[in-house]
Amino acid sequence: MAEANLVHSAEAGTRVEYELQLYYWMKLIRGFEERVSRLHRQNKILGGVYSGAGQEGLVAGICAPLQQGDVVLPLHRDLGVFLMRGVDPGVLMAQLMGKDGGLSRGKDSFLHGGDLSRGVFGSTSMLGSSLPVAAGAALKFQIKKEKNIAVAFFGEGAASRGDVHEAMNFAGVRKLPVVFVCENNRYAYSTPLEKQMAIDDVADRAAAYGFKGYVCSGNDLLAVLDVAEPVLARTREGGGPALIECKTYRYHGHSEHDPALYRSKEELLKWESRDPIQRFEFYLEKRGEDVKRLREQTDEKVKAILQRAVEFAENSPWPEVNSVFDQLYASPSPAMLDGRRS
Amino acid sequence: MAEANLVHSAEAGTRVEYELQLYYWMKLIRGFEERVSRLHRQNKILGGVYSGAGQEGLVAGICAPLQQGDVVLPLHRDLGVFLMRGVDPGVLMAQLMGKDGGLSRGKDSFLHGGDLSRGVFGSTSMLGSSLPVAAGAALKFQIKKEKNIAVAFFGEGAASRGDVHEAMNFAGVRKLPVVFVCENNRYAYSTPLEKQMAIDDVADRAAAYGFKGYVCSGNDLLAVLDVAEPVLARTREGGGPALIECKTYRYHGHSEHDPALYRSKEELLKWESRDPIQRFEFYLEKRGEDVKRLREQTDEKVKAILQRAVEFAENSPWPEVNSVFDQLYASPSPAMLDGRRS
Amino acid sequence: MEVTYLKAINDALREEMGRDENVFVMGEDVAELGGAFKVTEGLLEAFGSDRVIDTPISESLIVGAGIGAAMLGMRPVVEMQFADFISCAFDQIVNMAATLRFRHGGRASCPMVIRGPSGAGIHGAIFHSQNPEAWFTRVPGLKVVAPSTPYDAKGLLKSAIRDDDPVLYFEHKRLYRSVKEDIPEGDFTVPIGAAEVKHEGRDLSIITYGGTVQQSIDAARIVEKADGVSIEVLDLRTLLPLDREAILASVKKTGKVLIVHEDRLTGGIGGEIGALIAEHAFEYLDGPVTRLAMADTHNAFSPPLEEAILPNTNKIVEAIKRLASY
Amino acid sequence: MEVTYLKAINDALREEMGRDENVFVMGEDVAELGGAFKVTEGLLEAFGSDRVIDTPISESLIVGAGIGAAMLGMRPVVEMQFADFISCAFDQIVNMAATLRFRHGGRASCPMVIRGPSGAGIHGAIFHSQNPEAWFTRVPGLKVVAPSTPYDAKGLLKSAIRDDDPVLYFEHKRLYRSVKEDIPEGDFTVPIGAAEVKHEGRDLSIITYGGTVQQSIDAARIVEKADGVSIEVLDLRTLLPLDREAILASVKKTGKVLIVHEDRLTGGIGGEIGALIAEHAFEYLDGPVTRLAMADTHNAFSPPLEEAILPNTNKIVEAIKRLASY
Ligand SMILES: Cc1ncc(C[n+]2csc(CCOP(=O)(O)OP(=O)(O)O)c2C)c(N)n1
Ligand SMILES: Cc1ncc(C[n+]2csc(CCOP(=O)(O)OP(=O)(O)O)c2C)c(N)n1
Ligand SMILES: [Mg+2]
Ligand SMILES: [Mg+2]
Repeated sequence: MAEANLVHSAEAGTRVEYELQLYYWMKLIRGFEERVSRLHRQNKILGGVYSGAGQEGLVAGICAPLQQGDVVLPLHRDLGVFLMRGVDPGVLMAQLMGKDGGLSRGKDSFLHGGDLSRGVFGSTSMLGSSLPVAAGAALKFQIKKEKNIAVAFFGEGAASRGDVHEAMNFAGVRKLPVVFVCENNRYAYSTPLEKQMAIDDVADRAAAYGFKGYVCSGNDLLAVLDVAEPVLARTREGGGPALIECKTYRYHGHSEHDPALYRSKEELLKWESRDPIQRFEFYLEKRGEDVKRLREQTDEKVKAILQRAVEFAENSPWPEVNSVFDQLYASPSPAMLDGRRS
Repeated sequence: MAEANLVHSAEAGTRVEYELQLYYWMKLIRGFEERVSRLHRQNKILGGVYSGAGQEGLVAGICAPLQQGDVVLPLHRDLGVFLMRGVDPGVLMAQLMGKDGGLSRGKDSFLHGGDLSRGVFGSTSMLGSSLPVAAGAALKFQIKKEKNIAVAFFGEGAASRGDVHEAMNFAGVRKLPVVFVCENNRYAYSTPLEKQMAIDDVADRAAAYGFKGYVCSGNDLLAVLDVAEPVLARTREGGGPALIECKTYRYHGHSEHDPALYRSKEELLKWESRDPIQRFEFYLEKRGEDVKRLREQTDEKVKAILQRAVEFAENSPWPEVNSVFDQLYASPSPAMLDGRRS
Repeated sequence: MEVTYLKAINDALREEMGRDENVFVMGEDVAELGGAFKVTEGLLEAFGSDRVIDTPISESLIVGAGIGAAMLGMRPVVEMQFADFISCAFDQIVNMAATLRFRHGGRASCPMVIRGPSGAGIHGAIFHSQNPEAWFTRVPGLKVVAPSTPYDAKGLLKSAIRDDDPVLYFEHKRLYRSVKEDIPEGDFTVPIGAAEVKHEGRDLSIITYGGTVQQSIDAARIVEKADGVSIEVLDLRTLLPLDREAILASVKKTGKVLIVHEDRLTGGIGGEIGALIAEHAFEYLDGPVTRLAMADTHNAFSPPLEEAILPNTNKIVEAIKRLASY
Repeated sequence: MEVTYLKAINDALREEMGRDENVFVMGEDVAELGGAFKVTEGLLEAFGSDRVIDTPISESLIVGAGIGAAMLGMRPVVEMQFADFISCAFDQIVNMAATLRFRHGGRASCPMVIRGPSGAGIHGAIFHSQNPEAWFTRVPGLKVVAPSTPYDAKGLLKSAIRDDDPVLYFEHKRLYRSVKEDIPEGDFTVPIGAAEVKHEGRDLSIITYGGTVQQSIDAARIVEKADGVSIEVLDLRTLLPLDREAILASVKKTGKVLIVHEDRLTGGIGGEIGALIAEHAFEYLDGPVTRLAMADTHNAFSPPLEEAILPNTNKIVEAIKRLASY
């Protein structure tokens, strides 16, 4: 399961199989998110936890068309990206617990680790700063004439950072193979859209950089696919950068510490009624699937995977203390090692 | 002359007088620029000199509608802004020579000094970084319900900086009384437009921030006025921010050190044929002025002013050495003074 | 009245906003939410949305706009949601704000405060635990303060707001709710530039600030009780300008000095202080100038790693003992 | 072959680009123009526009894109047109690049070089004269070098390009054309992390780097001739990691140390070095650890001001004499 990422099996299969797989991924991501929240309440995960529950549709839809060798830069709510790129759920869980088995090997618990073997770049906390990095990855593909693309996620809040502007402008000038994906969930922490920007659609900003912007419902997997598949393909074929904005909503507060009193129950309700997984189940039902059975089977599978993931993470040791020096540089010089005092 | 800035006399006079004054300002600015270049060749001005010759039309047109209490943030080619806001030519010349009589009192020779009593804010060299400052000045006007505006100049090269994005976005969100003026002279040092942006008009970016962008010929004073007068008035009346892009050209290289081999003679020629001063003379002639006489009179006046300015600057003393400490803080603490070793 | 470190900051903001209508607060989530740590709670209700301003995620803009408003006589108090994000506003601080008066030949002011929750100890990992102060203590034109107690937190913030120069105010987030103190109600200030002896002693000086002051006092007491050595703890409070007189006076008195900070060893302000002492109190030194600080690495997350790299009371006790027996 | 400091840098770039096709150059005006100082002249013609890339004015993008390309195995050499503008890329350097390997648990690399012309002496004033190095020497994960001779300039740049970690390379713009040296043709490297004694002596050590190395040697010769004191000049060459062994060895030999740099006194790397010495060579010191550096202010433009605040040979001579007679 975890070893092969979606793409490989999808390429081999039919459209029906592909859709069923995406259903599975959304369920796994949701299950994973919920488990993380629970582990946080149990004090088994410390530090900041930013749930992406509610946003699985856009993650699945954007990641589905990715290919081997592509680079993706997820942000703080995008743990689903790690899963879909094939990072082992146990490794991801170990990351969140700060264990040696995690991507950061205990250096960080947030999603700042990455797995270069799967094209997942870790970011920093500084929102928006991964977009220039994405442009640089795309520049490499362009220089080396490789048919890969870079995909950078960012929130509508991060869109206000200067780095986002610099990256998009450069991507436009050089027609880089990079797709910028805005997860517009209407809030940056407590700050609503209208305090963040004086326009309706972040996608409109693409025009300022000479490429195209697209808007879709991020809670409707099929709508995301409708945009992502042709747009990513076009960028891959040398069509230059693109900006995809996915309208969505986060069910939880900004972090698990945040009761989100700044938004109304009605608003949350409205968005819960647009749940990406339930919507997709409705579609599958229409298409003739036995959704009840599918859901039960999937839940069971997810449960087992999560069970193993938590076990793996809990059994993973704490990192060795010296790793805080050994993993700083490629080859620590003697002078460097001398700094090991505290 | 130098004490009163344009606005006061213009308000009192007729449109004809106003236009003649603007002619005078353009001539003074051009004369000043040329004198600066000469002084630089003579090693009387050291450091970087960035000539704005060729761009006088937009400076005059943007500054004309400014009022007392407005704030303006000129960039490296905008010495005309200082003059039109009423900074004494001698003081400005002393600035460029690094004398105590300059705005920076010898601390800097570039246009990084300012004169707050005339609403001229000094900038840093870091291009684009004065736009957030302009937004902050406008924020003060908004908080205090004052009918003033802030105007920030920036090159099309500076437009690529993140600070420009952050400032415009914030201005849009809060509908701040600020006007951003892009001096698009087609080059950022050696870098031509197409390597800087994948769009034709910087003004189009205003749409990304929820306000309006305007394009005009910066070499046509009347065209600049046609845009600047209503746009600045609208912003002053609470209409929110605006972006004005003035297409223009710099006759000299990037700095006086730069032979500008990266551009063609034909291109230069084309733009010289659009000289803002000659164009305006043509208009004045059509309107019935005796332009030959006017030119001669103005040249004489400008010459006398420059003569006095250079004398003032040359006679101005070097700053006292201790001023490098005394002008760092409002009230240097004893501990601070102790740092006076080199 | 017993108040927390956090409440002291909130009180200072509220009182200064009441005292001077040019004071206003700006930053991400400072209004409705009252800040990520509730430091600005209640200000929106008290002073309205013109003086308590939520901004987009634009640190450079936040500082730059503060500068612009300050140049026109306002007294902005801008917040970095975490001090770590000050890296995104770096240019505006070190170039625009710090050189402002200088560039204008002494004829312009930038009376702005930049606040930011700094420091480790709440599982914040690499990007929510940093101590960025030493990036700024090398920049003339700025002032930098870092209070360790509710009293100093309130008094220094008031001084910072009333100061006519840009002041960086680093509050230690681990202290927000963990430290309480009886402080006078209402108005008082703590001068910028003045260190304070928080614990008097004769045999050895600890020079410290912020998050390691209380640890140092605790360590001093432990060693005093066990070994009968008398230890002085000097709380710098202001990091730029340094209170050189107080530093040198303490070292000249005791002859031995241990510098402690939570910021990293290499490039932390301890180096500057150590060099100052080695130059200006050389003849008084009875032992090497010793430093104890965070190890030269990033704020690793895993509890055993964090424990290993950060200073704490036990490590300070050990360092005191080693130096005392020199 | 006698080459200038500038030519040495250009040669290193050209040779490394020839040697490894993953090396590329990126920055403002580096291609067509060959750079504001002509450091990258001829590279566009030799290697084409895919490997010599003009960018928009976007320092944060330039560094960030360098990081992204480096993570995929490229070896970008990015330029800040003046080192002063590195403030605009600060976050990408100290947070994105410096923590990259660490965040990835040691399983990712960032083999990038950031070059920038730094230093005063060409009438550059506040924003074209800065020495930004000490902002970065406190950041683990980075390496920082600052050559003083054509030989070191070439050898260190080659090492930096081949290094698997991000290296900041500060070249001193006053040296570009003013310094010439006979150096071997073709390939050689200078190791990162190794200081070099540029002038041997017994009685007093000068520890310095970059723009003040030659001034220090000149001053040493003057005093040696006049007063018969023997002076050692240690050129640090690398500022992070510091060559602690070389520093301590020299001080232990001479017993007296003068630290000289063009960067500001307070917060310059001299503080770190002074503190290191005061801790680890305490027993060998025969005099106070002395520093000579730019005064604690900004790079004022006026010639008399610049003269007053910057170190120079005469000032070094005076400082040597004072210390020698201690
Ligand atoms: C540069 C920067 N400033 C502030 C923060 C603190 N912060 C973390 S998440 C967040 C809100 C982000 O909003 P958005 O980009 O819309 O993403 P969302 O959380 O809504 O998914 C803020 C302000 C940060 N991480 N980085
Ligand atoms: C942040 C920053 N990067 C680089 C520079 C160096 N520089 C000075 S002027 C200039 C070109 C500016 O172009 P533009 O903004 O179009 O203004 P123009 O000179 O054409 O008037 C450059 C790259 C700078 N001053 N600031
Ligand atoms: Mg959001
Ligand atoms: Mg231009």
